[in-house]
Amino acid sequence: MSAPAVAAAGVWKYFGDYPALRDVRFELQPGECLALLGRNGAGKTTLLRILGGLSGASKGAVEINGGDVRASETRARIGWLGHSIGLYDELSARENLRTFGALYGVSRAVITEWLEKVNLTHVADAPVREYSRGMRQRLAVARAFQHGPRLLLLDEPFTSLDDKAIALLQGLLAEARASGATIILSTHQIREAMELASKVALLDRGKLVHFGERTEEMLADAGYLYRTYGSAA
Amino acid sequence: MSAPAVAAAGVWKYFGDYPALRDVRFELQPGECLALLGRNGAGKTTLLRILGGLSGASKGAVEINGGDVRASETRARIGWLGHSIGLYDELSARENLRTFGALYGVSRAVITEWLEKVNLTHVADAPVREYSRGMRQRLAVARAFQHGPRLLLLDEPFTSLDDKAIALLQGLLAEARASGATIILSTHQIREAMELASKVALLDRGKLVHFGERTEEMLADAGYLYRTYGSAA
Amino acid sequence: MRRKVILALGAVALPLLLRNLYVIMFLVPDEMEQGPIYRIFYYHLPAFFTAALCYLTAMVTSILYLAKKDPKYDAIAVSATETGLAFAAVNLITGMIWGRISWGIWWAWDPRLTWALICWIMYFGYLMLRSAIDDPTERAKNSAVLSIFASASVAVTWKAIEWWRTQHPGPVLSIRTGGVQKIDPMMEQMLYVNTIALVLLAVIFVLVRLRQEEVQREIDALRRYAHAMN
Amino acid sequence: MTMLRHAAVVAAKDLRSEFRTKESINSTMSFSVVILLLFAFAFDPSPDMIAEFGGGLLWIVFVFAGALIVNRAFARELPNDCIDVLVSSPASGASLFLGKAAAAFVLLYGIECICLPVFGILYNVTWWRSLGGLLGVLALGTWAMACVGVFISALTVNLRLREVMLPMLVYPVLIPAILPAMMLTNTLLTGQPMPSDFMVWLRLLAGFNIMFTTLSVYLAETILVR
Amino acid sequence: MTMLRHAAVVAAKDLRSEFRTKESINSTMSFSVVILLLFAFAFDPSPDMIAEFGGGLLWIVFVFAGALIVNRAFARELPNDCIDVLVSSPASGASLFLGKAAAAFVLLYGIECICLPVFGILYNVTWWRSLGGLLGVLALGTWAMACVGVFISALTVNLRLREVMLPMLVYPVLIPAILPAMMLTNTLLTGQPMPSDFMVWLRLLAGFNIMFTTLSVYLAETILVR
Ligand code: HEM
Ligand SMILES: Nc1ncnc2c1ncn2[C@@H]1O[C@H](COP(=O)(O)OP(=O)(O)OP(=O)(O)O)[C@@H](O)[C@H]1O
Ligand SMILES: Nc1ncnc2c1ncn2[C@@H]1O[C@H](COP(=O)(O)OP(=O)(O)OP(=O)(O)O)[C@@H](O)[C@H]1O
Ligand SMILES: [Mg+2]
Ligand SMILES: [Mg+2]
Repeated sequence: MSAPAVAAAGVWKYFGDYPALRDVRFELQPGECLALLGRNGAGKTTLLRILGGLSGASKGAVEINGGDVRASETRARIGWLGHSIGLYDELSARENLRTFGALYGVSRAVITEWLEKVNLTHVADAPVREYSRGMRQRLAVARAFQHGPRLLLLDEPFTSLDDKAIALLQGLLAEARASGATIILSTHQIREAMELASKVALLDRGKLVHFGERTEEMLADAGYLYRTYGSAA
Repeated sequence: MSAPAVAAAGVWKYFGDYPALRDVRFELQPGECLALLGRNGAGKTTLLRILGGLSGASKGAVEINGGDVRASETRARIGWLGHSIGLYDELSARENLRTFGALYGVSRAVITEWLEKVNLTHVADAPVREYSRGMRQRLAVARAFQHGPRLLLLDEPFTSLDDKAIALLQGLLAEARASGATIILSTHQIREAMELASKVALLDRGKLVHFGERTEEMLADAGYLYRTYGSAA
Repeated sequence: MRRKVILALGAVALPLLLRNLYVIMFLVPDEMEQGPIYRIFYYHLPAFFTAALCYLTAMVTSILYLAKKDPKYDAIAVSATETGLAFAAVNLITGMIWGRISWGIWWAWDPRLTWALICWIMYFGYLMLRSAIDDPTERAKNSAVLSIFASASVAVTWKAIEWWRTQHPGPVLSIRTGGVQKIDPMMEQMLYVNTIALVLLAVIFVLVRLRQEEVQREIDALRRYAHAMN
Repeated sequence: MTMLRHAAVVAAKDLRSEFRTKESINSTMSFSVVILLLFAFAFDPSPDMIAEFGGGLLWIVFVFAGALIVNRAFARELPNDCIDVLVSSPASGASLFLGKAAAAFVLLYGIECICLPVFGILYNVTWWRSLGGLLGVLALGTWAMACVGVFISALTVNLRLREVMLPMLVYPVLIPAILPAMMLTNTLLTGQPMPSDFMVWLRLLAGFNIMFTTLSVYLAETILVR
Repeated sequence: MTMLRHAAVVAAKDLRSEFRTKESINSTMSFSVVILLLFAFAFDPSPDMIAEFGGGLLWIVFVFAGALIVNRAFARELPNDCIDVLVSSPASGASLFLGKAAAAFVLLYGIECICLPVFGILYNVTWWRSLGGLLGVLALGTWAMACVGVFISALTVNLRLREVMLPMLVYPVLIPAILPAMMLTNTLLTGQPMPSDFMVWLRLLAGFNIMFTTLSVYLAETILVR
């Protein structure tokens, strides 16, 4: 049997003496999509950052496809889309994609293709500064997807996006899943997340209080999860 | 008849040559609640800033209760809650409320009352820097509400709040409406907004393409508005 | 346990300091040229040795912190740095008083004086960097790195002194002059004895400060817990 | 009246945040000492050089430290967009400006008063001979820095290159105020009898202050309401 | 090899953004000229003073300009959290550091090469007498600034008081490199025969560079992965 796409084994993260993550452990098989839920400050961003190698766990270990996160080959296969777009305002769309692409070894043809896919070809040489919020978000998606990552880490990707932008992103995510990529996304917009997810995890003050299949109840009722598994407070 | 709470008469706003707002005109009576919708870059934030006196209209005029926005008395009756919380991290909750309160002439007793209302009395003297996201947001709400504004301007107040925080804010907004305050809020989270709103406005690339009562269809179906009034693109 | 250690060290250090003071004031001979003011020397140089020892401790524990990520090392590093700053201040201030009396000015842009000041500012910057970072883990890591940088350039400055003309007296201790006796052996011996006393004092300071640091960390964590409950 | 009350609220708030963390005071102080150190290395100054250029040296240090302080005046409002809340409040643009300038003045003046003895010790200068006059000149020059600096900091606060742009714009504007301040300080430090052009310099400095204060107060609202 | 390739990508990106807007180049340039002017006002230097302190003056200007440039090295990544994307990419921390230091070096070196003739004109100095040596010394000193500065800019990038803290922390660490650079520049500017301690200074400068480059490359990953 092959290694799991993501394996967290007893991950703790301390900020000083305060544990933002407490003994988080789960495994995700390739091709699955995990919706990471939790109230403000539950530790979603912290967990995603550790999975993406942006931050080290204080205790415990994370393995991506059986390898260390900080190994260069592992990171070459991760796509990261954080809260912010991660693009340079003074460079053009094409230059942005090329810069990041160069680090992953993405060819120029692929970049042109992606510009088309997110419908930015006509403005590909204008600086990103002039883009509207929607356009920026689309470019950020292209940036995170262009090297064909096998693991996608997305932190609240739907926040302050309008319906059209959400639709585009959902389409791309479905496509990625179909091609076998693993996806982890954190969000407060439970409805949007449930439509994509195959697994659901609930963090409560750093503890993973629920991890399992997405059920029909969750799809139907946004409050269900918190009521069932969340702490009373 | 008394003056309308908010009146925008042919407001244009140019950023360079680009018109972010194009001839926006509407009137809102006291006690109404307007949900301001629109895709990314439609001009919602720009409009709210002009209504709050943070930014001047390039053409056209805005009147609040029949007065100029930049008149000191008018602004004393406005409550502003932007994307960011508008609080000083190094000051305590009480100091924050006192500082802004002093500009509006809010008494200490009222501030203590508000600290209780948003459930922050026990940490009122700790610096805001140490607060969790939920606590900060609650304090920001107290800051915007403490002087009993007659007009509330809220820019995407529900963004990246969890269910509990949203409930608190909705409660306070309902209370404010009951006491006769006028509310304008911009948002992408159509469902949450519809539960509060009495009027709905849709901006499309700077044009006000719809302004009217909130109907039952809108409450039931989030996509209805865009499909009916939005442009095809 | 640590309390007892502190008390025991205190019981040794305090009498020793008092005895040294007595000896310095009344027993050691006057210096030929300078008269009584030279006695400040018995604090001037030992204070610097103590400070240097503290900086060294800070460097070692900083490296250990980066290797092991154990907050204990970070706590020792701050405590040592703060203590070191205090003793370096004693060195600077006694030097300035001395200079005022024997050179007639408070300060000269002499390399050794200047480097002493640079070190002081550098470690003061270390403390400021700490106070500016909120996240304790990040604070520990970044300041550990800065401490290593600082100590590296202290070493560079140490070497640089050798290439420079200087108004400040050169090495006098026989261990640094290669066995040449430049001062009275009794003076030199007294110097070592007082160094021991000051180092003992520094150890006490570090231990007390360490306790404070640990309590502070606990309070921080509890406060975060309390806030997370909301 | 209301304007001054609002200004006082803003100034008190700024000072309270500064004294809460003491960060910018501490770091500006040590920065000043570091600059003094750098100069000592670069110029290896002899006593008679100091007598001649002491005032210039001192003001150069103040000007560099000043850029750091005034840069914070509006930058302080950036993290949580507090400036939006202030502008939307009943306080006018002029009172916001005055409050911030007053806070910057107090901070800078305090730092200068501490730097003065340090400077005296390090460069061996007897600075207390005409202390009253010196403090007066410092106050005038400092208000010029605070006023012009805070105003330009309002202009540049949203630029990407705030840290670079601010000093670049402030220094040239300030030169007509700093030059007299340097001259006057030199005279006062050496304790010589006042030369005939003393009053000319003083008048130039005061005139600069009056002109730029008026101008800034008048234009503040335009700058702050974008 | 991969490391150098990644570093080159990062450096090219940084330089491209700088040259796209030319803002920080222009403003740092004008800042340097403004400082040169300020010094001219403050010290009114005579020709033989310049002969003695020319190198010191020049390096003071470079050091001030340098703080502005290196401050941007990581601050540039702040607006859209680009640093997260870079760290999550296959590029190692060391290669990110090297890339940024290289870009800062190129910018600073360019600015210095333009400042040199300006300095020559303003202060009437014949700077081209031993140009090769001068350019070499400039390069060594500039690398020291770029390397230490960029590294400490990574330490301070998230601080509220970045603009103040960075120079305050960088300058003292840099002094052992700047001092030899000043000495060497002085010698080269006056065109005198090399004094005996020339090689000592040069070795000190080179040693500083080697030591801090090694240290920074080694520690970069630790700092960047938070
Ligand atoms: C602010 C002024 C001064 C400072 C910052 C200062 C600093 C120092 C330092 C850092 C050392 C230890 C360095 C080493 O051992 O290599 C030292 C040693 C010493 N200082 Fe000072 N000093 C100052 C003024 C003076 C004055 C005015 C005198 C006497 C005229 C003096 C006499 C000595 C002597 C004799 C030593 C021992 C030298 C040795 O054995 O290495 N110092 N000082
Ligand atoms: N750099 C940091 N320093 C100190 N504490 C931190 C830091 N980052 C996060 N925390 C704390 O860790 C906890 C988890 O934070 P995290 O950002 O992961 O929450 P989250 O689930 O993403 O919340 P949200 O829904 O608000 O984004 C919080 O209590 C937060 O205060
Ligand atoms: N300061 C500015 N300078 C130049 N253009 C601007 C500025 N602020 C806004 N714009 C432009 O004006 C338009 C409207 O922006 P605005 O922020 O009001 O949109 P919005 O409706 O709030 O969008 P979102 O849902 O993304 O918040 C956008 O095209 C934006 O690019
Ligand atoms: Mg988060
Ligand atoms: Mg908006």
